[in-house]
Amino acid sequence: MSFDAPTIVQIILGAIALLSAMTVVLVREIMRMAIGLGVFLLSVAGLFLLYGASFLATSEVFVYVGGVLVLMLFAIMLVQRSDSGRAVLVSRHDIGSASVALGLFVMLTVALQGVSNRFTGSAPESSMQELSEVLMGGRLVQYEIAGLLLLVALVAVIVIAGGDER
Amino acid sequence: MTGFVGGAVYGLAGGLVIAVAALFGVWWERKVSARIQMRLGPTEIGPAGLFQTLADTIKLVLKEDITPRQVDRPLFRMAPLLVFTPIAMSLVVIPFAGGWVPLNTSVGMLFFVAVPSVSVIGVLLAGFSSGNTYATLGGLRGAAQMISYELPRTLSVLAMALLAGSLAPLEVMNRYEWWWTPATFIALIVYFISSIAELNRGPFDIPEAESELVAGYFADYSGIRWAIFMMSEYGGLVAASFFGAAIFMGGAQGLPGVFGVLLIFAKALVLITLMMLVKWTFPRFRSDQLLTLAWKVLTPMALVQLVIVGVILPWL
Amino acid sequence: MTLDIKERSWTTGSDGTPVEELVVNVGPSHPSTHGVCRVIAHVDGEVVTKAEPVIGYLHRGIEKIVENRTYLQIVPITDRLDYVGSMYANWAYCRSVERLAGIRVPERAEYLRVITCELQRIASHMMSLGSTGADTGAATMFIYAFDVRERIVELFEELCGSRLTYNYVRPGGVSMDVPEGWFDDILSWTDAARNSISQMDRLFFGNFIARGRLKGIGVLSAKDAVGWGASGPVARGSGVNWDLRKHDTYSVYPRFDFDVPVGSNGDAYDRARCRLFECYESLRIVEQAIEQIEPGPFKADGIPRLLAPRPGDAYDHIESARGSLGIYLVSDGSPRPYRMKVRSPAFCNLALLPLLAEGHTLSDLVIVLGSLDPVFGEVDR
Amino acid sequence: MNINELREHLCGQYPDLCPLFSIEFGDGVLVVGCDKLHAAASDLKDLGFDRLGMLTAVDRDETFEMVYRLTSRSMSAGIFLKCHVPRENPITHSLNSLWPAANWQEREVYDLFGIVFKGHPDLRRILLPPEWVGHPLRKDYEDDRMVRRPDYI
Amino acid sequence: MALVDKLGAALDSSGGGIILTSVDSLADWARGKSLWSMPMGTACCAMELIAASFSKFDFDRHGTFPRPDPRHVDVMIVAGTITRKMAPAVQRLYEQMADPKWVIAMGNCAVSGGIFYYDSYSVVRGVDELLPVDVYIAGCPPRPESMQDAVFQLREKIATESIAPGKTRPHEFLLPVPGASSGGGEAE
Repeated sequence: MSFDAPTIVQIILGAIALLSAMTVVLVREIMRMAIGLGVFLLSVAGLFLLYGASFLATSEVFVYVGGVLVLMLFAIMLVQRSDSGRAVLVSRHDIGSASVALGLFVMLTVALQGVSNRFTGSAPESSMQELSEVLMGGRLVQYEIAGLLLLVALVAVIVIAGGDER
Repeated sequence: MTGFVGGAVYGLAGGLVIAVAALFGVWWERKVSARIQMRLGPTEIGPAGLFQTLADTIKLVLKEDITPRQVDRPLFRMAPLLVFTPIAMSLVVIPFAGGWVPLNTSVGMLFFVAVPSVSVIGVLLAGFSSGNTYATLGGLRGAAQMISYELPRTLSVLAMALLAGSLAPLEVMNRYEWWWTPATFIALIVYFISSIAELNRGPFDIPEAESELVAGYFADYSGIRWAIFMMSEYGGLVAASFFGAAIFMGGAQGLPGVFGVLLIFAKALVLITLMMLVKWTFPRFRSDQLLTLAWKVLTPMALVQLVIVGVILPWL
Repeated sequence: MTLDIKERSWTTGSDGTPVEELVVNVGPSHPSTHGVCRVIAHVDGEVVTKAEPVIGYLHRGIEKIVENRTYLQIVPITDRLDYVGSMYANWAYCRSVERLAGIRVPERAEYLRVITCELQRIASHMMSLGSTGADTGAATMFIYAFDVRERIVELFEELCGSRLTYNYVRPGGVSMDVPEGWFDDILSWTDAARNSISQMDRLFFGNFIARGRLKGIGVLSAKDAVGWGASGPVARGSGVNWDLRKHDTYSVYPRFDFDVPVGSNGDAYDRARCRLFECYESLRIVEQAIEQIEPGPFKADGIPRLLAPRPGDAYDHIESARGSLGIYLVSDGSPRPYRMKVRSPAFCNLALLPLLAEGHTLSDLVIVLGSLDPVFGEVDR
Repeated sequence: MNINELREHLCGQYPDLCPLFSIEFGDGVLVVGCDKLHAAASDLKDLGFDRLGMLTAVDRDETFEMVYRLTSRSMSAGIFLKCHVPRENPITHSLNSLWPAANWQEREVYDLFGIVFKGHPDLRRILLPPEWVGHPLRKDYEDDRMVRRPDYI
Repeated sequence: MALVDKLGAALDSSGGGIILTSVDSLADWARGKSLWSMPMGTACCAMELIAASFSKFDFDRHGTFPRPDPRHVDVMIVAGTITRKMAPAVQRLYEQMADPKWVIAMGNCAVSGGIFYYDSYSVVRGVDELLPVDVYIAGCPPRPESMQDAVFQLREKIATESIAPGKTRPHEFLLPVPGASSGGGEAE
């Protein structure tokens, strides 16, 4: 392994991802936790970009950072109360969750052991094209069914959430 | 390593471009608004007051940088940069000339609509960390608004991608033909309106509504940090206009080299001026009217445009 | 009340559950409080559940000051009451003094008072309409409105040398006759003014955003308007056809042909439109008055410098731009009034704010406040 | 409606109020005892005086004179209603239940004169800050921060 | 202490006279030409203050435009009577402004209490009881042109200031100013 530019960037991004992930786990203040999550998501997007999966990276930013995280922040701001200081997260399941995370990590490491060698370092440039061909071509039916399922779920959520109003 | 150095140089140059664009944009805005309002605008410094904004900037840089006591310090200091950086980043995928774009990626258009959405976090953080009711309300309003308008904006860009058969801005620009503009006029309008809303400019300046929230989410920022907020607003204005000119109006296509650059510049200037005319003519929306407009008018309009493009497409 | 308020508090919602609400402090220095009003708004999300106006930030104790001034020295102080329309307080005060001292005013002076006050009404309504625009974010509307106002201010400057505090109407008449060509200046301006006003009408009230922002906001019923003592465009916007110029007429107003615009819905839109149409009517009155005015004395003869009316009390009111502006004067026979009370229309109209703002969003609170058109010199005195 | 018609109208409807009616400076004045004020105001409201135009007080040494100005839209007329409140114990009834317009004006009188209105929903200082001491429009109000004007007239 | 003051102090103590002078002249130029104002309009003068920034007088020509937020402005224009009830708010808004900051007292009420000086129990006699005032404008109310003059006067005052703490700069005043010598050096 030589220390060329992509490797250095990879190491830096990986370190950022690791640090921000640890922030999410260790910091008790909910707002900073959410920001840590945002940094983590962004650095993962950066990693995707580095590996050439630009569509995946952009989607990550679009959906997770621009959408999910913003909604989380929104919710935090709405429930946050200033008279009791900043909202602080307290968990009583530290050890349990740590062991679950560790277990997951070990499982992923073992599972991905064989696959990692097959990485070529970069995805083909026309990844967009192929992706759309797969989704809109051979797998169109499955794709549509998945979309329909999500739509039904969405409607159900609205009905359940708004049901007891009036 | 050369790529790295090039990137760094490009980053610096991009920052400089935004700074200059913001200076020019503020000056232009003051001149345009003055003309609408039967005034002259800045006249004193430089030709036609051109260096007025330079003086403003130097002054702001030299001003005291207040961090109020009640704020959440790290978040408060981070917020302006979180707003600015994504908008600066979104500039890299705009084709400024025929055949040349700083970053030619196959998902450029998606990149352009996705990356500025990160600045919502900065707006929310600015509102949250200031610990001030005006700022909190401004931050919440801003976030709600920016999330809502991302959808019509993306859909309008999608219509162009469908028509051109590519998500790379350069490709779209190169394949442009004159009849695209009338055919995708609805998309252009949707893009125009939702870009204004995305940038929190009038008539959508609800998060910073001067007559209600004084200055909204950046009410507690002073000096250079506030200047960064202003710079990102004008940087965003420039980015949105150039992108709109490149995607919807053919950009630099048709003219070679420098002339192409001038052409896209002229088109972008038209869009910028239009945005300013709208801002200084219209009253401000209320938040519920704003969301109604986004979900009940602009989104269906964008979908209709998609259908139109879908109908045209097989005939090509 | 100190400046600090608790920013969050708990109340009970309509269904009995506790609701946390945010307390937003608007003012006393805020771009859209039209002066130094402060509103403590309790909001649930964006919806105002309770708005409490706090006034008195401009309380200068004018009613105490005048107890140590002679009757003539009070006229300039009345200028500072309603500083957007100084002529009205001048006139209302002078009418009270004239009633108390039994002074008859020459006809030319009455005409001059009518002309200046109707011009003042346009100037004052321009301020109000402009700030309605500014409150909704249309700064350009404010500037157009102010441009019309600026021309009237110039006319007044020609007349009495002052741009804002005129000290023009005096007990027994007016301070000086008109300069040469002043009436011609007005007549050559009225058509341009009509054009500008209708241009503003199209620019602002023709805009769908402005309609959406103003319609249905701060609805005041006619019953409430009467009960709360609202007057002027605020009452007329709710359909209360009550204009002192027409219905409790004074001065030479019966000689003019004019209409009283009355709204029907009582919302901010109707109030603003009433003001706009009143401007046209004022222009009509001004034109008729200039046609009818005849040469003659502009001031009653034999008024002593040191007026000392016989003991008693008198009240007189006129229709100012904001409603019925009354001055109550008590004399004890000395050259200084024993007591003066200003019945200020803006004060009574502003009392409606908690009623009107409830249930609207914070953005509308600003519009409701603007539609009541308070001038704090008059509210706080 | 001129003042004499008004007097006849009033006497016809409410004979007990008639002797209290007088004319001053062309305005009708009705002086009642403060305990009867609410009833008299209510009668006048029924008579057609639907607006409470003005409400104030005058410091008359031993008493405070409460002055109410009622106006009628249907009759195009105004009338004064007056009563005297003792200075030692300045308490009177609030007219807030008849006209909500009295709400702020009574607060103002309370603020500047110190007259207490029974039955007022929210009697607080309105113009002056709540920590203010004294009631400035009383003739005997003293304030070190007040500079009296030199008496050159 | 703001960063720029530290810079000024460092330049001053290190003897970087030429650099300090040029930074000073740049700073004074920028500050003088871009005086954003906080309209603290309370009474009648506020009307003339509004007129000043609108079509006919157009203060934007001189780079002066009103912003309602105290954090963003350089000069507070106190236009109108300040009462005792209002005084804490004015003081707080002044404290919220970022350095360097100036105050213009517009109109007689803000200068001395004006027509309400005598017999008023609630008026503050001059805003200089609360804040350090830089320029006074007389008039009741002053014309917008006087406001313009006040901005120019304030520019001249700014031209004597240095970013180094406690230093002044030589300046040739257009009109003789009492107490302001045109020589540079330490301020007293």
